[in-house]
Amino acid sequence: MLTTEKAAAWLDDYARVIHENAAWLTDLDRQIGDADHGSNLERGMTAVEAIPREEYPDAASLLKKAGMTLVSTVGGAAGPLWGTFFLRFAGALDEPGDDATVVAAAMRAGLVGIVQRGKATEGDKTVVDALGPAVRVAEQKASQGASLADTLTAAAEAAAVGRDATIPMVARKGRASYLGDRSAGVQDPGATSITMLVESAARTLA
Amino acid sequence: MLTTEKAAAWLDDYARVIHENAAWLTDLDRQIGDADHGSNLERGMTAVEAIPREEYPDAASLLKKAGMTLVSTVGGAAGPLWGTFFLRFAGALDEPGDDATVVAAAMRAGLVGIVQRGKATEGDKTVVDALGPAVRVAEQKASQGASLADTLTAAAEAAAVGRDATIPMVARKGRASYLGDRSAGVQDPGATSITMLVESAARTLA
Amino acid sequence: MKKLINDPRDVVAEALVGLALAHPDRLRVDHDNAVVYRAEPTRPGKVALVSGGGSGHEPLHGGFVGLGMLDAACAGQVFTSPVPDQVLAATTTVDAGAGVLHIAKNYTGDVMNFDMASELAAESGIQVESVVVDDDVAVEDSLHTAGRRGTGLTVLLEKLVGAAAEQGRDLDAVTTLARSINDRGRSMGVALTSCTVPEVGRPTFDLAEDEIEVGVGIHGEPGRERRSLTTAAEVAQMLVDPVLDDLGTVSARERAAIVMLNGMGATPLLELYLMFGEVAKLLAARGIVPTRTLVGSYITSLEMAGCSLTVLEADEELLTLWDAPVNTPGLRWGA
Amino acid sequence: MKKLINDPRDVVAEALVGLALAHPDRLRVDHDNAVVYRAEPTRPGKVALVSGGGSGHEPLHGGFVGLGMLDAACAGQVFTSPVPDQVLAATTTVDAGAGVLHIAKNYTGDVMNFDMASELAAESGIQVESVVVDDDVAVEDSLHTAGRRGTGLTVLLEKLVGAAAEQGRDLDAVTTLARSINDRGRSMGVALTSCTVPEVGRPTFDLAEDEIEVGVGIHGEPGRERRSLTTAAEVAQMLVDPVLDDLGTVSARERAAIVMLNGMGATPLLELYLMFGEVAKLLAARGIVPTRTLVGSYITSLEMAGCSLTVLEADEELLTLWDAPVNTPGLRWGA
Ligand SMILES: Nc1ncnc2c1ncn2[C@@H]1O[C@H](COP(=O)(O)OP(=O)(O)O)[C@@H](O)[C@H]1O
Ligand SMILES: Nc1ncnc2c1ncn2[C@@H]1O[C@H](COP(=O)(O)OP(=O)(O)O)[C@@H](O)[C@H]1O
Ligand SMILES: [Mg+2]
Ligand SMILES: [Mg+2]
Ligand SMILES: [Mg+2]
Ligand SMILES: [Mg+2]
Repeated sequence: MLTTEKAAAWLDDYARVIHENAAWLTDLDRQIGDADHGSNLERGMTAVEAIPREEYPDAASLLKKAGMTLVSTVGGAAGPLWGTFFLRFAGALDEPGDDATVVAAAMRAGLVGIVQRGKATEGDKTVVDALGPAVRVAEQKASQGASLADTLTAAAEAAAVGRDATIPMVARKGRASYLGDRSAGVQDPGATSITMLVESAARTLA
Repeated sequence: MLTTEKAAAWLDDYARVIHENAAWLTDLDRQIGDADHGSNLERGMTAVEAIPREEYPDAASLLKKAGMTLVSTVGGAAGPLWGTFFLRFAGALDEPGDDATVVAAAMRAGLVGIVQRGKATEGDKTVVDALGPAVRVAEQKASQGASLADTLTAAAEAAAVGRDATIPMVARKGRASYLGDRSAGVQDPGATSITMLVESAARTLA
Repeated sequence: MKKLINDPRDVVAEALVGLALAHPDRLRVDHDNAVVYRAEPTRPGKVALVSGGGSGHEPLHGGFVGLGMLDAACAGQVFTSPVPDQVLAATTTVDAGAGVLHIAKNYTGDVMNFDMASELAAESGIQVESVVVDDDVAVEDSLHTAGRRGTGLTVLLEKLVGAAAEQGRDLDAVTTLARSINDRGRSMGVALTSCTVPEVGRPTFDLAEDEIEVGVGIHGEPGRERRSLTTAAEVAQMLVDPVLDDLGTVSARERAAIVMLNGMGATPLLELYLMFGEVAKLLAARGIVPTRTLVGSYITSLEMAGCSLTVLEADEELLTLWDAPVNTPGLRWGA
Repeated sequence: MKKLINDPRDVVAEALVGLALAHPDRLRVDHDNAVVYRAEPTRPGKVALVSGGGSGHEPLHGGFVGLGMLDAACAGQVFTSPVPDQVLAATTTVDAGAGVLHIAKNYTGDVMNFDMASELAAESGIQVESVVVDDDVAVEDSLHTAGRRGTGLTVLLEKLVGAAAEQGRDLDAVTTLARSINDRGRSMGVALTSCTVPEVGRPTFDLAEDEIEVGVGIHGEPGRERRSLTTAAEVAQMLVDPVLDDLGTVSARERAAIVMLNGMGATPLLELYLMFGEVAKLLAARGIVPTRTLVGSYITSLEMAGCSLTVLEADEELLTLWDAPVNTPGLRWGA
């Protein structure tokens, strides 16, 4: 079972990674968006770090609070997307199954939420291009009985591949889509930062 | 007596001089004013050149028309000042006396008009610093029985001396006065262009 | 970056302080939520209008709160949509039993944040409808993309729908009107210089001394093409043609329109009037009569220089709504 | 030079074309004389107000023609006063038997050209009085100089005196009121960037990226001093202190004022509201209550960035005149 401690470690690790990479994420967004993705996520994760952990008895309630915090502080596209991911992830944690199965299903729930909100499909040069493959691989690994650690490591690798695949894509969703063909050649900022989230999970949840 | 031809020659000569020096006059005004004195006078003298000379039977009516034209086309400080000079000059031409006396008196009338309008006294770094000495010298020469040619030549020399004396002055009237002490070091544009008017008279009226 | 600001992070909050101090008779500001309200609560039974978006477009939206226009405006950070909490707070506060219309501009972030807020409001029993303005013809519209951006038409729509709500029309009628206005209006903009987001500190894009960005967005998003600086007459043509082509004005008869020639923030009124003269000539040549006009800076992009044109075909109903009293800091007549 | 213009020589004439096309219901423009009139002739017996000056300060003056404000505005070339012919044409046209008040700003050219026009008008039997606005505390006043410049107070004076004329006060009363307003109001401005006169084609002055010109004039004339760019709070102090010092507000009791925080042309409303917040705090600390406020770009200097503050001490009479209806393109309420 996903403990509160592990969930907290995940959030802290991700916050650290975002602090470290905020400038780079913003610069990616400057090239094909509006130069705020790094500062948006940093504002949100700073607020998440400030959540009084002791008030949340289990992983689900803490991650739900993190999702609400992101929704309330980030704004723009990332706020609803990242927020929804955590809210749906948290809401799926009471499903039955071993840890790998539960976490893969929770990731699926998060992805479904993101797609419902943003209506993007793979190939649109968004967060979905990294998260989609990551979820598919996690589900596959879990169904094959892999450990949570192996499941998340494989998912993180798939996310990274998906992220890199966004480089040549022409954006069809989000602000980058206004650039048309000129959006090709730059890695999608959201795909980049969601990959960091899966990598962080692999480091902390298992 | 001042003939229409001579008056017309004066206007044409002054127009030519202004065309030649417009850029320089504007640049002087750029340094201590608002960079338009040359273009202001050029706009006015271009309109003066276009006056149908044949419609004006004598020097007084032609010069009056020139004054009205300057008032109507120049704007700013120069429009009323130059316009008033010509209007008053023309209005004084029916006084009795030899040519030198009449022209000196007409110049005095023009100066009085300028002072009434602008309330400047010598030392304020304006047109008055050149025109004042010129008028005094003209009156002196005329009263000593000098020819019109000698009278105007002496007046032009006095104007040039007065003009040069404006360089170190701190402006107390007109736009340059807002500069305070920073107005010192630049020759006053109006004193420069009025000197050209007296020099032009010396070339054409005698 | 040369701006009259203190800490770049405090720009929006401090501007709201000034807004509240400047208009205490007409506005009330909830500084915790960054929401601008009318000084008086919503008249019972009136449909309430809530708009909002990133800041940096002033007077839009906070300057359009007041009689005959908005009931509340949510101020996001500069060029960043507000969060659902703000929109939810505004919605809950202004609802007077007749429901609330959300007016959002078509940007992914704005749409998603407003959607979340309206879901939450609906859960708490408030009737909420939404209209998403997408009038900018610079961006090709397609089912497979984010679609056209929302720009200048938002100003006209907030005025017209505000008047309809003031008349006592119900939520359905107000929503239908808002959508039909969105269908009938189009905009196109051009930038002469970039804007600088305070927290970023450097220009959003670079334009050479002889270049203009045709079809620019209100956040400095790129446009259709970069062209050489040219005369006002030619720039007017670059705005009028795509707008009218998209509106499909091929009919021979004259048509009335509400026309806005909007300044992007740093363009002086002298130039805007001159441009309006050029635009009016071209509109006349294509049978469009600017029956009502706005010339000024109503939806800006910080200190960007440039302008945008909005044309809304207007029938008698819209003209009557346009003429109805409005009393906001940014738009006022008849009151 | 990046501007939305055609030939630099035609800027003023073409902007007047656009102004006329934008407001056909309210304004009429005599393009030969470059004079803006109300659409309706002066009501018989009403004192008429004529103002004017160089162009480039829009909406001043043409945008202030209309009910409750000016009867005519004479547009000079950019930053160049109008010629007497224009002022005379305007004066003759708007006189409705009760006389005409000329409102000029204190610049040598403006004063002389208005003086010539009023002499000519008086010769033709029209009663003419004049007020010369000189509110700018950046320039030391003295009998031996050209005196203070006329800036922001002109906007407030045109509104207030316009209301008094609309009430039917006679020429003497209107003139006395105008002079007393001029005595009670002061202004001070600051520039962040220069403006560029279209016909000159290059900036009027140079400011480094970290410099501001404190006490700048509305034509880009130099100010009191050049200082380093600093916070809005400190800039507010640089404006408030000299204005209040000059007004001599040492009294302990609170005093009502009409306060304008004016944009120079390229400063966005977001910054103006932020600055207003800073200014309001400092005014409060010195007992000045901004009972009525204007925040926006009302007297501009082409595309100069910066702002100016105008404070006019206001008694009940002025507040009542301020609240009276006004219907002009640049200022409108109650109508
Ligand atoms: N419709 C969408 N569906 C999924 N992801 C999206 C969508 N629109 C944008 N994104 C993601 O959001 C990222 C941008 O986030 P951010 O810069 O924080 O928001 P904004 O675009 O509002 O400034 C993009 O890189 C992209 O991955
Ligand atoms: N009050 C005054 N009396 C006499 N001459 C003046 C006065 N004010 C300005 N001038 C003259 O006018 C000149 C400037 O003219 P110009 O640049 O055409 O007008 P403006 O100052 O309105 O731009 C100055 O150089 C000065 O000689
Ligand atoms: Mg972004
Ligand atoms: Mg000059
Ligand atoms: Mg953004
Ligand atoms: Mg001048």
